[in-house]
Amino acid sequence: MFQSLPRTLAALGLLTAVLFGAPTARAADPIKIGIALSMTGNLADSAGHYRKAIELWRDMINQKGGLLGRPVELVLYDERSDPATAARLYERLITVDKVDLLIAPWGSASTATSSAVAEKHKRLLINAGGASEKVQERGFRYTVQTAAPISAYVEGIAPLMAKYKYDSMVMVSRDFNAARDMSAALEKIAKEKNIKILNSEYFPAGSTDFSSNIAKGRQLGPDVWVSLAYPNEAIELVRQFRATNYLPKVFISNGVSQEDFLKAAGKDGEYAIGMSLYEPVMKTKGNAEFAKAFVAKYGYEPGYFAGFGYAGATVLAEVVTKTGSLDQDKLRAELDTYETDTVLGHHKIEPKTGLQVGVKGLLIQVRNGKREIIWPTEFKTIDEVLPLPAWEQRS
Amino acid sequence: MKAPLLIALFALLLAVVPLFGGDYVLAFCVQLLVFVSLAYSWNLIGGYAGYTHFGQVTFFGLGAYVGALLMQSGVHWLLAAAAAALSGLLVALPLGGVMLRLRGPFFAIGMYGMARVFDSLALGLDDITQGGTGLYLTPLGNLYGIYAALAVIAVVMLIATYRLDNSRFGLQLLAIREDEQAAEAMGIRTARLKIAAFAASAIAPGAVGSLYATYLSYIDPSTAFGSMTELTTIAMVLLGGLGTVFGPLIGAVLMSVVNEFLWSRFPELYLGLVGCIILAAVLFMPRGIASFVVKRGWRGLPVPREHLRRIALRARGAVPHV
Amino acid sequence: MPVWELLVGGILLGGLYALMACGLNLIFGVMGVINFAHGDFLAVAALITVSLVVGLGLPFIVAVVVVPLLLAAFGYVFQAVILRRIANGPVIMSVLATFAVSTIIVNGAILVWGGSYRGLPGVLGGSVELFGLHLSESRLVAFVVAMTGSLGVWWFLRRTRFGRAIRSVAQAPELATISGISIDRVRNVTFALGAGMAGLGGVLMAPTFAADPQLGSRFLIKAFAVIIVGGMGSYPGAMAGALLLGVLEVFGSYWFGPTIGSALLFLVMLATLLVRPQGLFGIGLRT
Amino acid sequence: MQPDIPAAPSAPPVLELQQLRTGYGDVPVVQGVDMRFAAGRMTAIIGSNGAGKSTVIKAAAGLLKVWSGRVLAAGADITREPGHRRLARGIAYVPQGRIVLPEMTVRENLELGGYPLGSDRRRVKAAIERLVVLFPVLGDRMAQLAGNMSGGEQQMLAIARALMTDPATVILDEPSLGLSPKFVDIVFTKLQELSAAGLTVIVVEQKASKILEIAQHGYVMHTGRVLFEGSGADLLADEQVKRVFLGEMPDALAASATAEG
Repeated sequence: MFQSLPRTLAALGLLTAVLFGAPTARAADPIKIGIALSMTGNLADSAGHYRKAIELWRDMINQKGGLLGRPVELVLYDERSDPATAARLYERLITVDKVDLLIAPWGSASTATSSAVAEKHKRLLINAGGASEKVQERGFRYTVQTAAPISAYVEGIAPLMAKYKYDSMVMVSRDFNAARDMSAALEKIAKEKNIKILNSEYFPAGSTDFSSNIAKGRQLGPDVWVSLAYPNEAIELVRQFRATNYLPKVFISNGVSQEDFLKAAGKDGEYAIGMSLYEPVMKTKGNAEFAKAFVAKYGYEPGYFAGFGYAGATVLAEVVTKTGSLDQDKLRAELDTYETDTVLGHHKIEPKTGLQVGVKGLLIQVRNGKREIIWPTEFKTIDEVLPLPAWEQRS
Repeated sequence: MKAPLLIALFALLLAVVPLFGGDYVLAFCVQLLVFVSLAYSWNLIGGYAGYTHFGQVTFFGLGAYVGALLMQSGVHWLLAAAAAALSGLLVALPLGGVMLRLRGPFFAIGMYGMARVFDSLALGLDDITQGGTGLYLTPLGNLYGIYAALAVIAVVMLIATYRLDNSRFGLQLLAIREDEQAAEAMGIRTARLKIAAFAASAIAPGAVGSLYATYLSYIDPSTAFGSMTELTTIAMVLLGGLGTVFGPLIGAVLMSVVNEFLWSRFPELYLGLVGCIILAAVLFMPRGIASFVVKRGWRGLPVPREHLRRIALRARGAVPHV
Repeated sequence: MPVWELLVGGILLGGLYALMACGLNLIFGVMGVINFAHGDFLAVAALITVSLVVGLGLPFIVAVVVVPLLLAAFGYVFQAVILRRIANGPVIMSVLATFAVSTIIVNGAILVWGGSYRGLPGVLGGSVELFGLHLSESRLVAFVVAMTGSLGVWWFLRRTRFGRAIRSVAQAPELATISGISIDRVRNVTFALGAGMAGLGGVLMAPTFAADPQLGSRFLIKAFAVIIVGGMGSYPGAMAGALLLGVLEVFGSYWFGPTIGSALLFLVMLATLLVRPQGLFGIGLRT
Repeated sequence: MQPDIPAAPSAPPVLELQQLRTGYGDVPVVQGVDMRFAAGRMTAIIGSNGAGKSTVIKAAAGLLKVWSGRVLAAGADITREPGHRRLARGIAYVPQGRIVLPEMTVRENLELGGYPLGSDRRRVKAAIERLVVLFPVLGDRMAQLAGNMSGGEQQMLAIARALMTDPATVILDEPSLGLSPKFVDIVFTKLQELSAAGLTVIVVEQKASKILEIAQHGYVMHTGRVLFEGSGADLLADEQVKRVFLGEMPDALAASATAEG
């Protein structure tokens, strides 16, 4: 076997080149933006909307002549909803593909691991898809949040409850980092506003049955039921509410604010309230154009998963244009004080942590199979119907 | 004499990688070495003792959490890894005593359930583990330390397997795999040996889990107890050759390389393509690549006691009555 | 404590578990093949159902008939082309093969349906009132089908000529061969039957769950727990096991929270394996 | 003491093995065996443990893949024919070891043996009635679980089950294994009866001298090969066979016998 050593080595070299070499040749010297996000695994669905918006953004900016006069190219990988794979792929994006800019994966867990990689390489990472505050609180200089922080998700709840003099709630959420952040935030609000939290529970990812939660809800009789969950869980919750003829006065979940919910829950999803951070009807900067293009390309209205992706890319492009450079430190310095308006609303970060503080939350209600904004008043498109009409009173 | 040479070559290769590879190559090798160590560990109990199971992530996840918690309270990551290895051993001993009473598919499924129980514990004991939030750690500056630690573990596992393969203990384990009752009748203390092999197979996963947490600087239940980690490990061992010295290494390297190649080029198809490759291997090389190559007369790969191995790998249910 | 509501909720959940386990019980319990793709059979069946009913506008009942047949055909081919060739190998080989097929199915389903969640709005979505309790229509149907289906298969295995052939192939394949039974054919048909039952399960779960290509892995281990607790290959046992686990999960979740509640399922499975490996109820077909 | 029934020279034997080689996995066990089983005759295959006796008949019964050589049934090549078609050719097989389905009743076990009769209940019933006459012990135990019967009764059931389709040939693998001496005699007497009634019987046996007393023809196997062949009486009388295979014999002697043979 040693006679063939040179040949083996040559083959190994070739293999290494094939494996670790950049997969695409350079064309017209584009600006490369690297993203690894879930195409498979339990976040594949939500990450899909995020990805579509970013791909749409690329098409739109390229139509307008690109960024700094160069075309934009995305380098996309599947991180399989696995934080470890995400970390490795960002390592790859930075060192092998040598991308110019980075946008974070979808979901807080993968953002947590990939932000550590970006930090190590002193590369700016636009956290466009991770809501958890923990990710930002680690004090990583190069991770800047454009996604809405948890506080934005929950801020509409207290005013709504005050308006109807509702004073009790239960929280039933999927057990993941953002949900736990949200519970903490809600508990704080509840303390200030004298809201009784009757029960706070987490279910593991992959749960499909909510019989016990519903039984408990029926027993405790909360005014408001809050779930930080993904669309499938929101769908299954309202279906099971309906099937067991249970209904809280208000049902609020971020999972409601997605197209999947509207389609899959059908009539059962009517009147459900969604925490949202973005709606296509919002009169925010560039939103009309984005929403129109999104519907034209994908055939459905973008939800906030998509809005996050578009807003992140927008902020990134703006600072690049403003500084006229791809220098990571310059970009990061600019972001310290950079404020702008995106489809999500106002963008502003806390310079020390990179935490997003500009984006505000919305509440929407499903009406006639469409999402209508009910809070805050300046964006309102419809008056809410509360308490939720009982199942038997619906046609 | 060839096996030690191959091991030395492998060690040498590991030593030179950091000199030439960039950060990504290193990150790739970290992942690869994690799987090499897991594959060798699984091979001990699944390959040699014939107790195949789907619960190795129990120890991997346990190690990740033990290590992460220690590191959070200020323990050096190397010490944390050592403690995590110990935790794997300590949990595996009583667990083995109980679970190894099960046989065949029952042991396999039972251990899968055990991993899910630990997964639930990681979520449920949120006072300690922070539940679904996960544990955040301070990242290490570079990967060299972790890489070196993992490389040492991988080489130690390889050498240990080689020694085992040529030892009385290894022979006794093969006897258990072949026919446990007969082995017992021959005076082999099967229960003790099985538990020893099971416990030994839990040490490296514990350490590797902790190192993985260090590498990611973050751990949450779904990463620590991921079913994909489990199944990928098993697929590697089977692909390479169950109960062989070089099988797990060949399987791990090959699958990692193929994986890497496929998912950067066919992100939308790679999962299915990997499935096709595994399927093809099962159908055409059911004894793994190591045995396949040996059978084709490639003498570079040493396999001692070949005849015995062939009998042992024979299909179940076709035990001769001659 | 709303004992009755929890109990009924648990029993109906048990019905869904029985439905998940129905086909697996034939494939694992009778044939001894650990079919890692079983959950994906269920998921694909649910997705096809959504496509037929929502996409093509066909009545639900069409899906009830067509989807199980499709899955059965797939199962037959899968067994005849792939599993048959490794039938005499170690159990772990069939695990690996079915695992591989599982990834192929999931990937294929993502290509066909995309990653998004789909549902069947309007089909069996309502509730039925019984003694002041509100029962889910879809789960009630699933429960009834699971129970009658299980009893039907049980009768089929015990009382018919082909059922006996299946049992003999399971217990002593050599004996079956010398009795003039083609093991290959029996296994093909059994696997097709099991896959067909998974298909029926998937159809009936479509109105309850939001279906997506990766739904399968959530169901798989629960289905295994059911047949292990109930006793391998024993249909009355699996029914009882499913109900027990459903009730246990609901009560456990109520008392200790959903995380521990679903972990109870695995703990009971482990305890059963260790203390009464033949299952809590009666004797399986393979002991 | 047996009437010699010479096979008609023109008719091919009911079963014939030509240069048969087979084994398990990669391990060869049977290394080129020729055997002819003439119609109506009882043939015994004897030999020491590990000689390949059971393996030969397993291959003949289609339960083991034949590596090379041929298996002929009444002249037709059935080497590649799957095992479950043997019954249709009138060849039944009684395996050794776990020989009945313990969780099924005696009747169900018999019905299983009658599987090729189809779903016609009357034919199955008639076959069972015929066998109850032959094996009266089964008559009153129809509803009993087979696993609850004694070893001897289970062996009777196994033989009866093999005869459900009324085959012309029956192959038995060590029917006396693990039985009390009383039952061994009963089983052998039963075999003799069946043979006398015209059934072709092929039987592998450890209890060599006993079976050679009732068999018309015999093969002596050692290490995968046929060492001797002859009529039962001849083999019984052969000094070498007697010395090596009919008494307790050390391996060394067998080796010398191999060398001489």
